[in-house]
Amino acid sequence: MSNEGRNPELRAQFDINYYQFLDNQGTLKNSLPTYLEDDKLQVALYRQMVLTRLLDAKCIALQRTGKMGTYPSTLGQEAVGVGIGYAMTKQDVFAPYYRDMATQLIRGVKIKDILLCWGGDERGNQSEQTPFDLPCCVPIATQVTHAAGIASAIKIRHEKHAVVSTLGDGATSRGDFAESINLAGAWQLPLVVVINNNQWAISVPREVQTAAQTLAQKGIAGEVRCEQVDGCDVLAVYDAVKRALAHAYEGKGPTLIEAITYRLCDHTTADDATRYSPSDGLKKGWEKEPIKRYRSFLHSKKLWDEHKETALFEQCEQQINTAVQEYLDTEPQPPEAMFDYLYEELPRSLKEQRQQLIDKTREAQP
Amino acid sequence: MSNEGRNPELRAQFDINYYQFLDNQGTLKNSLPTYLEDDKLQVALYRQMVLTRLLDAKCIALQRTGKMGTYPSTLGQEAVGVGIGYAMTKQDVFAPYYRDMATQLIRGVKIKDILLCWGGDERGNQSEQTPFDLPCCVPIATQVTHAAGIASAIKIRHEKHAVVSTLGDGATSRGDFAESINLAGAWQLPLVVVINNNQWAISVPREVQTAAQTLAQKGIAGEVRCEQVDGCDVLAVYDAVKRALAHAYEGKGPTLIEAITYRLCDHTTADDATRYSPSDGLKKGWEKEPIKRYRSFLHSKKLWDEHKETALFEQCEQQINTAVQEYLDTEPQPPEAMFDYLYEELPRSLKEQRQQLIDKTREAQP
Amino acid sequence: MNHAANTETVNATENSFESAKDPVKESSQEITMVEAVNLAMAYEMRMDENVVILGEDVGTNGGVFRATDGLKAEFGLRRVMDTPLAETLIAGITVGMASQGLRPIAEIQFMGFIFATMEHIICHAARLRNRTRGRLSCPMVLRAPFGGGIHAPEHHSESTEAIFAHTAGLRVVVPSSPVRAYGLLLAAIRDPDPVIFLEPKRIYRISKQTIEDNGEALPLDVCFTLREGQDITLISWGAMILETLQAANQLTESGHSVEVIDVATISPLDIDTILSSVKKTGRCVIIHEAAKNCGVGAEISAQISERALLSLQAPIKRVTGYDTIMPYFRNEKYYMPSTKDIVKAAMETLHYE
Amino acid sequence: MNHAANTETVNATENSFESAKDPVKESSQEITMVEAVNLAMAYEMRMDENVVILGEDVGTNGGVFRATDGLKAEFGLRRVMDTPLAETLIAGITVGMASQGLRPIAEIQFMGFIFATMEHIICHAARLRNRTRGRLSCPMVLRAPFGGGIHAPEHHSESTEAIFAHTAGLRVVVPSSPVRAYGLLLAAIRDPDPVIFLEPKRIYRISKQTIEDNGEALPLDVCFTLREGQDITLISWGAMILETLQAANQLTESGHSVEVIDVATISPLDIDTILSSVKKTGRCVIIHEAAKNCGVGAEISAQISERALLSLQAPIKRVTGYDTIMPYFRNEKYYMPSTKDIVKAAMETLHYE
Ligand SMILES: Cc1ncc(C[n+]2csc(CCOP(=O)(O)OP(=O)(O)O)c2C)c(N)n1
Ligand SMILES: Cc1ncc(C[n+]2csc(CCOP(=O)(O)OP(=O)(O)O)c2C)c(N)n1
Ligand SMILES: [Mg+2]
Ligand SMILES: [Mg+2]
Repeated sequence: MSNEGRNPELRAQFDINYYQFLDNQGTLKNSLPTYLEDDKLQVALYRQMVLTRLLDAKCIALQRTGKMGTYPSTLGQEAVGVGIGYAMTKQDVFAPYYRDMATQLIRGVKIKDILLCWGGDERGNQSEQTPFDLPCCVPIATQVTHAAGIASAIKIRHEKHAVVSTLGDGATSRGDFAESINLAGAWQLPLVVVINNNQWAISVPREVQTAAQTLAQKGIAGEVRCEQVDGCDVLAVYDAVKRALAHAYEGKGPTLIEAITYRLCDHTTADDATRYSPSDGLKKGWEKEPIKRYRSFLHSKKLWDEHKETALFEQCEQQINTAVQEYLDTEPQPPEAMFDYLYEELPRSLKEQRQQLIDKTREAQP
Repeated sequence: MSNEGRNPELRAQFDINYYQFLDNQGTLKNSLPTYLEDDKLQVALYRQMVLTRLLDAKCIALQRTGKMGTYPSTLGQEAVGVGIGYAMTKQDVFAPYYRDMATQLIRGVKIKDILLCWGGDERGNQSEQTPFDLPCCVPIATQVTHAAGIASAIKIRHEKHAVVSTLGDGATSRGDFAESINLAGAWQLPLVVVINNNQWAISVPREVQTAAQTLAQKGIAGEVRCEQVDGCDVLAVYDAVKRALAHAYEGKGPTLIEAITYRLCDHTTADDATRYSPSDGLKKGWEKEPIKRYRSFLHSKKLWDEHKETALFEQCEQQINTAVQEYLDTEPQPPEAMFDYLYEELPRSLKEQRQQLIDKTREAQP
Repeated sequence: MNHAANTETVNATENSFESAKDPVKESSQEITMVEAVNLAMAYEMRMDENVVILGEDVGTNGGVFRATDGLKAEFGLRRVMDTPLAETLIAGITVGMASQGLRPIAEIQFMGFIFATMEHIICHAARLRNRTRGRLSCPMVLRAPFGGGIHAPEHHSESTEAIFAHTAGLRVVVPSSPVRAYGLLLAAIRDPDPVIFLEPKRIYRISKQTIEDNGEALPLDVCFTLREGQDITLISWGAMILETLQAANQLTESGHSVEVIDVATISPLDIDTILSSVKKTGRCVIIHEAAKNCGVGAEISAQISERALLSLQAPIKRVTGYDTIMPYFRNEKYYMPSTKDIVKAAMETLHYE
Repeated sequence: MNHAANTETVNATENSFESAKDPVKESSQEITMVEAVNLAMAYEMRMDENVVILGEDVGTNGGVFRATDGLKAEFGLRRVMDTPLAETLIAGITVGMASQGLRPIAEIQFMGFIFATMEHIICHAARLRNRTRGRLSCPMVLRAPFGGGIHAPEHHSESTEAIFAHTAGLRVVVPSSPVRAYGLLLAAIRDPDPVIFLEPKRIYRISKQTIEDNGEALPLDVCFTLREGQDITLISWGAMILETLQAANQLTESGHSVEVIDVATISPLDIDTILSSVKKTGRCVIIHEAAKNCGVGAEISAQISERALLSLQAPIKRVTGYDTIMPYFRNEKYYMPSTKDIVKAAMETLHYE
């Protein structure tokens, strides 16, 4: 039984578009808008991607040597984080998930703080440099709802900036995401939501997560402007977020961006992707990765060379090593610190527990 | 800043269609498929809508006279419930929300049981006639997730029937709905979800609930077949659900149907819609209501006349009055009944509480 | 796509954020508890432009219990927001708003629908300050009418305060009279940390009290001793204070001197007030409507016997709802603890030797 | 639109529902707790084709802790289902499946992510039988690894069993050894009512026990007395049984006779076993990792002092997590109760006069 002969009326129509400038080889497929023809910006994006990748490798090494906890690598996804970070202004607010070290660095979070955070120390989230940004968020997709709340606050206060929030492909299955997208449309919130579609949610492939042809189309449910972008093309990501932010600043409402990447690493250092991921996916993923193609592009524009590359690597290593040392030198918080930020003022009933803890740990130290 | 000059690739496209046979006057706008040219069926649908409306009025009267609790009227939305009820087979499973008395009656739930339910007695949900259907569901949208689970069970067991679940327009904002639609698409579940878009969620109008032009388009998020139907046209509803069920039986997956209606009543007997609803909406709503137009249609086909109408009303009144009497004659459950269906077997630790309750109520009776 | 969309909810500029009126000086009035809730919110919205309200049907409809009646008219769409129907969303955006220094008051229509908020409340509202070592905080109030006894449909009668009380980083506050509703809600709104404010809807309109609308808050984190006595301590909160006071009256008539404590802030618990009372009376009955097993009564009882075992002249009794599901309303009366139950438990405690 | 879509998850017919293999008779083996969990599920899936597994990463990956390792290979896609990433969905479809007579076992990856399931668990799983007066029921198991001490990131260390214990209509079960994991999980799967099965992940692999894979369940709703003694009763469950037994050893060495009770079924509580022990010993310490305030320890303490006040020779002590948020892992050790804490509390209790 089909709808044959029913003669329905067409009520609505939707398109999903895909944006890309650089192909896998770093060749320009579409000409850049003038504002992107900015050598300084173009080089800065590269430098930041390299810093991200080197820091990422260091984090894994620290974890493997017992100096840090479980860590979620950003390998292969640097263009998303860097594109977002550069597109945002200081006034905008960032509501990250846990794989967003790249953007956090650009926002001003110190490397040491990122290490502290994954090293099991809350002080990693204290960053004064980002007074309004949220810390990295572990419960999947909840940050998008907070972002919608922040965007509401901006609107309530007649302010002009916007909020950017990120999530993974798997996270798009959670109700929090759908509810927030719906609100963003209904309230025309200054909100940009970027999906880092790295094709995996731990072991669950993107196709098992949803039948949707694109993740971008999930914006249609809330009448939210939505598009796909090559997430391994830092210029395309930067441009998509810039356009979305401009849209938001003008009061025209939210955007959902699906950035297509590939997770070139285990889910986290606690994961072993060889259990579930066929290696040809990884091979294809490496062909698309963001840094190599972008370096080719810069080379072709004569903005980059081997010399600069070596210097950059050295500089990054040094920056990272200094921060690692700072991290390793950081004394742990005193035990009773677990009481000290529970409430603005510790309720009377908890003072006794706090004192017990102090006494107990003092006892333990001869 | 727009996407001008970016030259995007089109990745996906979606249409939302609207189906209707009868217009507000009961004139056929589109010719009926042959299987709908069935006099017996056509009359049955009418009779059932009238029964529903009369029972609905009785429920409100019972509530107003203190003989029943808060009750959610189906006034104006009878075509949705009746269309669904007739389209389903006995083997299909129904997962209703709370405004689904119309369908429940067709499924075999006794009028007395419906009254018991709204009269504050769990036995109203005991209906043997519907061994697998869920009882009416109060927490908004949760029934859709249960329905997805039931559809999964059907698929796991290689069975051939399907599940129908309903919800309101407001309920489409809940994550449960979005998560279930996504699963239905991903697992290609034999699931039909029908939105009774009666334009209000208590006091919140449909346009405040979401910016989506149609609620049907929320299916796109999960790549679920989706369409709009005139929910005041019982033939269109019946046909849409029949088509969706056929699709499901063939293993082709789920459908989301948005049935457009208008709530011609307060949200429930505890509500006062004049506080928030402008009366012109109500006036327009009455112009579209399902029974009058359908009676015109039957008249025009010589399937109905005043005589039949009077007889039907009398018959319904009698059926309802008998059931009301049965309901009023039903003794309440004994107090300890609150323990008797908590677990299959009452855990030892609760036996004492149960006995205390029995002793206490016995004491109270001299 | 249509991006114009609905902008009704927060776009309007009339009655907007900036145009908050000057506080209206109202003198004392006789009002119900639900009116007191309304009055407290209105007061604080006039005083602090960061206070905003959101929830289902809180706007034009004024809330299904009318707790927000008139507030949209006075403060406008930007400060009194009808949200889409999604409790997870309500809780999550409230956290987001609070993280930026607003002081949002979210309404959950009935406590039976609060469960979808729990991830945001437990994982975020309660932890934002701690997680950021004080950089961000979450000065929000989550209001919900709770409790049974109003002949409501299923899911409209829950009392699950214990679930929130078990969560560090939250405050759980329950008023038991118009005066305490006014004073405690003001305190909750002003509190720099998240407060779950549970309103016993059975007593929303059961009586009136004279309230001076002067913005004076009552203290959080303390119990209120409603009546002093020597022989026995009755401890309760919320709607059950009604039956508890009735029981106290009957016990007094039969010659006993009864102390009645309204816990008010369920968590963190003011155990000192409770302990000094029980140390004085040596006998104690705890009364709550929620199920007994792992209810807040268990914590109070455990603390008393841990800290004042030797003062106890009789075992502590708990008079509570049963460990069952609240029956549909035809039988709900059998679930609710009654004055008689309290009197009986108190008499047994008083006569225990 | 593309309706072919992904059909990998439940469409495949190889290894399908009908082709369940005959039970493999395996003899006794030395295994860890997480292996015992796996073994119990495999056993019951072979025996009962209604048993299915669902959750995040439970398929090819075998679960992040490998609890479902090999099960997809043996039982196929229709019976071992990777769900989309949505806990509310997982709980809700599990309820739907169970309502039709399947016996689904859902895995929540970590208890810290269980909050989104609560509406379905509290409002539906726990109430389906009651609501339909026995017409429908909800024979499901919700498994979740829980507790801290494994140096995990934030939200991976929660112990909120009290929240579920407060909910009538549920069972809350916690194993503390491979043998009890095997026997109790089998019982939970076969139980006709919903069971929250919390697995203390800190002891998932800490030791091995010999298990006869014979499908013999252990009883629910009863405590296990792990060690008999005369002087004091230590009551605990889950991972803290480890420290509790260590403490018992130390106390025994210093000449005390210690009874150790593993509560195992947290709710409904087998208070009889606890009471007869405490009536014998007169002294008691309750140990749990969860926060103290309104934890399950409060209920146990309250019931003991209500029902055995005169037997108590010392106040009951609770050794628990603090009423704080579990610190990030660098300081988590300060949160966790230690053997030393238990010994200290026990000694104080023993020497109380
Ligand atoms: C609510 C919740 N459920 C489960 C988890 C465990 N978990 C951590 S990451 C992850 C997969 C996330 O996949 P995706 O959203 O695609 O993001 P990615 O890690 O691939 O960037 C899961 C299931 C969690 N952190 N939060
Ligand atoms: C989870 C939850 N939140 C809130 C409510 C209270 N409530 C009952 S009906 C309703 C509005 C529902 O509107 P809609 O989905 O459009 O269905 P309608 O009643 O209009 O048919 C609300 C908010 C509820 N029952 N469940
Ligand atoms: Mg991913
Ligand atoms: Mg509606």
